[in-house]
Amino acid sequence: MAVLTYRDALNEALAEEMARDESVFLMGEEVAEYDGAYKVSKGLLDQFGDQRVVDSPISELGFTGLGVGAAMVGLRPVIEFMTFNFSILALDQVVNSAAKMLHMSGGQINIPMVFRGPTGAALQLGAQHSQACEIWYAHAPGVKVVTPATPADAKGLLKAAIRDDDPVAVMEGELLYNFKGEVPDDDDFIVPLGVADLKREGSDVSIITHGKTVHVALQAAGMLEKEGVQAEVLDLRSVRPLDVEAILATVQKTNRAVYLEEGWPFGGVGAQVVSIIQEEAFDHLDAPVLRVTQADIPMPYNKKLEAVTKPSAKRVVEACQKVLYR
Amino acid sequence: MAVLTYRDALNEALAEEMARDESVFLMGEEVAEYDGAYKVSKGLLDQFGDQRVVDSPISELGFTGLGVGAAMVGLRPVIEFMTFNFSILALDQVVNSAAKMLHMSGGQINIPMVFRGPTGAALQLGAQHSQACEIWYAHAPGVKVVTPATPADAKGLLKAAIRDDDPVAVMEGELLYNFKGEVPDDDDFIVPLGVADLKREGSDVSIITHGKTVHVALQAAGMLEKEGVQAEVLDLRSVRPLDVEAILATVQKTNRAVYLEEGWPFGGVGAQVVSIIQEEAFDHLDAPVLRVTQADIPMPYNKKLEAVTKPSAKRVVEACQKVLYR
Amino acid sequence: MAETNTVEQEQALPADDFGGMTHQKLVELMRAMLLYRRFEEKAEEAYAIGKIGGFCHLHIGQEAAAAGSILPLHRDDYAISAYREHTQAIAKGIEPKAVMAELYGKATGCSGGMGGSMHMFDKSVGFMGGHGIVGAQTALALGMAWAIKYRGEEKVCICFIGDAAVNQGAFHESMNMAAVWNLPVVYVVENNDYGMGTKFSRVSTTDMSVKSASHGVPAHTVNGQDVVETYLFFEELFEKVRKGGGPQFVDLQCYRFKGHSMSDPVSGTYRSKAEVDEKVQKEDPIKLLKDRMFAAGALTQEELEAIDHEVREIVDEAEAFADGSPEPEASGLYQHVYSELNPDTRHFFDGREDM
Amino acid sequence: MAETNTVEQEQALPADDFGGMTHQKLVELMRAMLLYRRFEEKAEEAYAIGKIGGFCHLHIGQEAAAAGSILPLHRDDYAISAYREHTQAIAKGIEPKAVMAELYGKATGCSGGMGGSMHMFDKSVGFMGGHGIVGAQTALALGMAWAIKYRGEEKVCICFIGDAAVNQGAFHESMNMAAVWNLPVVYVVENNDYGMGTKFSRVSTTDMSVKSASHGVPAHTVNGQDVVETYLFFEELFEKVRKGGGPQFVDLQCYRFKGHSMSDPVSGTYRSKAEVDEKVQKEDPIKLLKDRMFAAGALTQEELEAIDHEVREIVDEAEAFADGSPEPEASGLYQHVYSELNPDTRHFFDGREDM
Ligand SMILES: Cc1ncc(C[n+]2csc(CCOP(=O)(O)OP(=O)(O)O)c2C)c(N)n1
Ligand SMILES: Cc1ncc(C[n+]2csc(CCOP(=O)(O)OP(=O)(O)O)c2C)c(N)n1
Ligand SMILES: [Mg+2]
Ligand SMILES: [Mg+2]
Repeated sequence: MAVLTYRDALNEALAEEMARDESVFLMGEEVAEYDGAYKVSKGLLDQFGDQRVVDSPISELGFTGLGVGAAMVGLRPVIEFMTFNFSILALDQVVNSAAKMLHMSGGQINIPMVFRGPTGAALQLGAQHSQACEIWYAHAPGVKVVTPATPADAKGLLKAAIRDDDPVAVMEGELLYNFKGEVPDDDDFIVPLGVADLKREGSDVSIITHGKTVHVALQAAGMLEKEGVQAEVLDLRSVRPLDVEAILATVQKTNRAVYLEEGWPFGGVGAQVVSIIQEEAFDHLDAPVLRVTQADIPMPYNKKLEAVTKPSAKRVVEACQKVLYR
Repeated sequence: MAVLTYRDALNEALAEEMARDESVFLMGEEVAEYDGAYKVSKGLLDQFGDQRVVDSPISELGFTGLGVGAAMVGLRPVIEFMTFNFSILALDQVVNSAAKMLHMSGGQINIPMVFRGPTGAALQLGAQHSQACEIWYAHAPGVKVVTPATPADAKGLLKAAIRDDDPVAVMEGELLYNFKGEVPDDDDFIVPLGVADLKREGSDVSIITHGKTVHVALQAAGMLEKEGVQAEVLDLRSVRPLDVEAILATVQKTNRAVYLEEGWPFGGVGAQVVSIIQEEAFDHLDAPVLRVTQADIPMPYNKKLEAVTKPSAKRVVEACQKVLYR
Repeated sequence: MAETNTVEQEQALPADDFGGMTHQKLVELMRAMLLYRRFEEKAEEAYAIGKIGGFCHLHIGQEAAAAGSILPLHRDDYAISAYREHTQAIAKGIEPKAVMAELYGKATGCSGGMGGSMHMFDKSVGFMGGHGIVGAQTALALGMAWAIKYRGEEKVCICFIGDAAVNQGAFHESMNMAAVWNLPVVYVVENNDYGMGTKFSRVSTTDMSVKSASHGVPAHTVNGQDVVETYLFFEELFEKVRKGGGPQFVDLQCYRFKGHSMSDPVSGTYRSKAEVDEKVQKEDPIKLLKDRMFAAGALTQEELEAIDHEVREIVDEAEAFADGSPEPEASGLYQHVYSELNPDTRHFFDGREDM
Repeated sequence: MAETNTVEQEQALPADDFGGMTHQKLVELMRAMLLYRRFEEKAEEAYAIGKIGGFCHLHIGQEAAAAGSILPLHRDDYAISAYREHTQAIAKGIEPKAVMAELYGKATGCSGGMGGSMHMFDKSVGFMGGHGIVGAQTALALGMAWAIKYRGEEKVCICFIGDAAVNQGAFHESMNMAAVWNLPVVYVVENNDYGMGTKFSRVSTTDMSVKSASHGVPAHTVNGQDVVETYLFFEELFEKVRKGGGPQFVDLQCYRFKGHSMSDPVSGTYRSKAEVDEKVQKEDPIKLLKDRMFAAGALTQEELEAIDHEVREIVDEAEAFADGSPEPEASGLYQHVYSELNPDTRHFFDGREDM
């Protein structure tokens, strides 16, 4: 197993899948000559040429639609959003074209494409550049959403997403790109969509989360351990499809759960997961499931206020103590 | 009290508020010369002239941004979407401009505007014209969302929305426009934002819902009554702000609840409400809160399949029986 | 004297050679337009008695635009359109009965009864849909054209939009990218001068012909009521595009004889009855071709009636087929949301077990 | 001989009258540009030592564009821009210390420390923001111009976008509506020829000057490195627009001397160091004005140094003010999400009690 950064893991995934399948191409702003705003596509232009690694104008709605149209006739586009914040401009093509095409064509036209890029907040980028976008995509049947938290998951999930025959949003984290971790060397290593990963075992309380905040959860689990609390950390990895079995298993094991996510609370991923838990594990709950999210406000620029606005390990610990009635 | 259609109630609200406040104007596709695609703005062009009742090009993103910009300098635009389905094209201006402006300007620039039009499915309009859009708006802090189900609520909520100093989405129902009901005559009659309405009293189970499906809930309550079950029907009226007190009150009264909504389940309004209930009324629940939603698929055109896809009174009754363990 | 006159007249009026079009082609075009007209009339009837639901946008009056721009295409070329696409779907090769069955929401419809009037699809003949979001198809067409170039094929993609759709950002973003990458896409505005109740001049200060100027896409203006002119124009244009001629923009001028959709008035506040009546009398594409063929002795009343009889039979069969076809099964509702269900995980969250 | 020559030379070279601009105005422009330059240099320093965070896009090299297009505005006119707006905010009348404090994220910043580099606001001087979504401000500007016309005011709204933003649909939708309603909005493309690492010619086949052609908005091309030309042009244009001249589109040609943002390289794969060096030497707007004023005897080295000294002091004070200012209170975090909290209901759903 090689140790790679999350960025390089994504880069390998792209390179391998493009080498494996001629119909895969990458398009987005600055992905070619500039190697990507976050250098995820470094070197791919040289390796695959400008027909397969393509710099686009700043036309999110248009080039997203281009991807959907190319997928309609069998290509496998990987559309990079410099960040998912900007993809709200393209949401119509995601929700009304990509998500509905197969169904409204009576099963004729599937959309094998990938949307990818960083989601959520980085550092002090302000209100318009710091939004978690999972739910905008996961709300619509027809779309799949994955949120890798580690280099291995980044590579495995992106490869699975590119091979999948449906539209898949791969939501990365700007703050994760330099994160290092072991990645299997196997060219065919993939992480199947819809399979959660137990990132830490514990018996007292379950911290369920996805994406960047997996690391916040692990940090919180470490803090709890010092207090003698064994927290289990379940990384969903895929938001949709969703590994409900794994969610119910950890809740049935610990009888207490906290959902942690980076985004806003109202109708967030956590709301959906809580709703499933209370419906399907009602009798196993010794306490209500609590949620830790970003403060329910636009992200402030000020550094300190941004820090308080984001969900912190401290808040997760507090929530865990609450469900443990301590 | 006069008996009005939902359409005329909205029309009166617009006329009264425009007469009351010069800074209010209505803009959208076909709102002027055509009297509105659904005739909600009938006669307003003649009454207020083409500077205040304005036909726009088919440029949702652009004219929504126009509304936000006009609101930035103190006008009170009412932007009509022919249907909210098309507003997904404009979501960037809603989420990134309207919702965040006040906060990112340090409190200087509020956005006193209204987005309105029908949301959700009508009859056999197919996948792209049958989407419930509440959650796209309610997810973002900074936006308010109301969903009137009756003529009185339509008039009172639209008037309150126009007078409110923040962006408010007034989500109507195409199938409600001809619905008749009593409406107070008072020119200053408003229905405050964020206040739910108990549409039916009951002691055995609470059906909580918003918008069009209030009528499905009432129908279900009628069917349940025949079985000796007294169902309470709580109409949220506002999705955001949310009358949590009223939600907790009915749950504490019946100890059993079903959330009914027109939209898709994943991260829907119901998910948020269920999450609140299980957290804040945990010990009052005798059964998990169940949800009845649209089938989790794009809306089919076929009449029969559309009917099964929509949430029905029958499904609500079944859900109520389930939470009553009967 | 009289004789001389006649001679002079003959010299003054050279026989109409229909731009060199064969007689067979002329008859084919007449037949096609008549089929579209009868098909839409039948749809109108069926809608009136509730056999068809939802929105239904008729193409009556615009038959020449469909026949003249689509019949010159090859079967493996791509066509994509908005929601006023019944006859375009037929022109590209979908069986009338499959289109009618789709309007009826039947399992035998070209979209299995799931799409309806606004969402006709048949990948096998390159008709890539009916789309309901104004302007969205411009970007989808861009992608299909991208795929053509990517694969080095000699195909073209034709994308139909309405005049009101040029005010959508998607259209401009797409035109610019089509030019930047020199893609084989032909954007055709079916310019019937109205978007629902809005006359084009009320939502644009410029003429349609300059709408592509900012993007460097060549613009063409064509009389879309004249099927001969339209057909010959597109036949030539497509060959140019196949050979790398790049994106094109066509202002295809036509007129909608009916209301915007079945639920909208033919005339009213937005256009006068007189305007419509005059257009119907003077610019009916079928009548224009008929008169011209009659004048040239290229068609007789009897032949015309025979053709009309034939297409009416096709339409009647289509209606009977649609009416007699089964409804799609509720059991299939979840079958086409995802084409690939990933193992051991949950894709649907409505908690329904009964389907 | 020599004398004659000299005479001839003098005749050959009429004294530069700066298009009739007063000496006072020239000095004002020089002072403004120097202030912007020193301000951005200070921001660059502060960023390097971590006093400023996030994205930070400098305007160095484009000072003439800001001074020449904004100083002719009235205080109650509106200006709106993207994220490269520090100096534009100052030009419109925000105190340098309020802009610097905003960069520092302080409570005394023009946006209370909540907006940061990309979101400078001061309604009281008509600077309506810094916006981060490329192209979005074109529609907001449309709305402000709509309000001006709605109220019958004689104001104008100026909207700055970058060259890459003309490929956004929002820009085209806005231009069309501005024309349809003849609104008093001036769209100015600060055309520095690159969007991040993408040269304009790679994302457009047409020249910037035709980008408004489809919409019927008059286009103008101005040398944005020449502050005199720029100022005189806008002074005249604004008067025209105030009198109902309608929307305008200006290709204001300039050049970015630094990287796209603090985290991007000045040159590299996308543009050569040689290109940048040449531009910096030959087209620095400050040097161009200085040389011209020196040549005309309109400014001396001493005077220039005095001005430079003065603006450096302003910038140092701004920095000191920002550095010494308090951070915004966490207690205020929820204060400006809604301007009106409706009674007896819940607006926030994060379940936090501690703020
Ligand atoms: C984005 C969007 N906005 C609005 C509508 C509603 N709508 C459907 S058709 C139409 C008019 C379109 O007119 P035009 O483009 O000229 O096409 P035509 O109907 O004349 O063929 C409108 C406003 C829509 N379907 N999509
Ligand atoms: C909608 C959107 N897409 C992408 C970005 C990321 N981005 C920020 S600036 C920029 C380049 C813009 O270049 P230009 O418009 O020429 O302005 P300049 O930076 O040269 O002043 C990009 C791609 C964004 N902020 N918004
Ligand atoms: Mg039209
Ligand atoms: Mg630029």
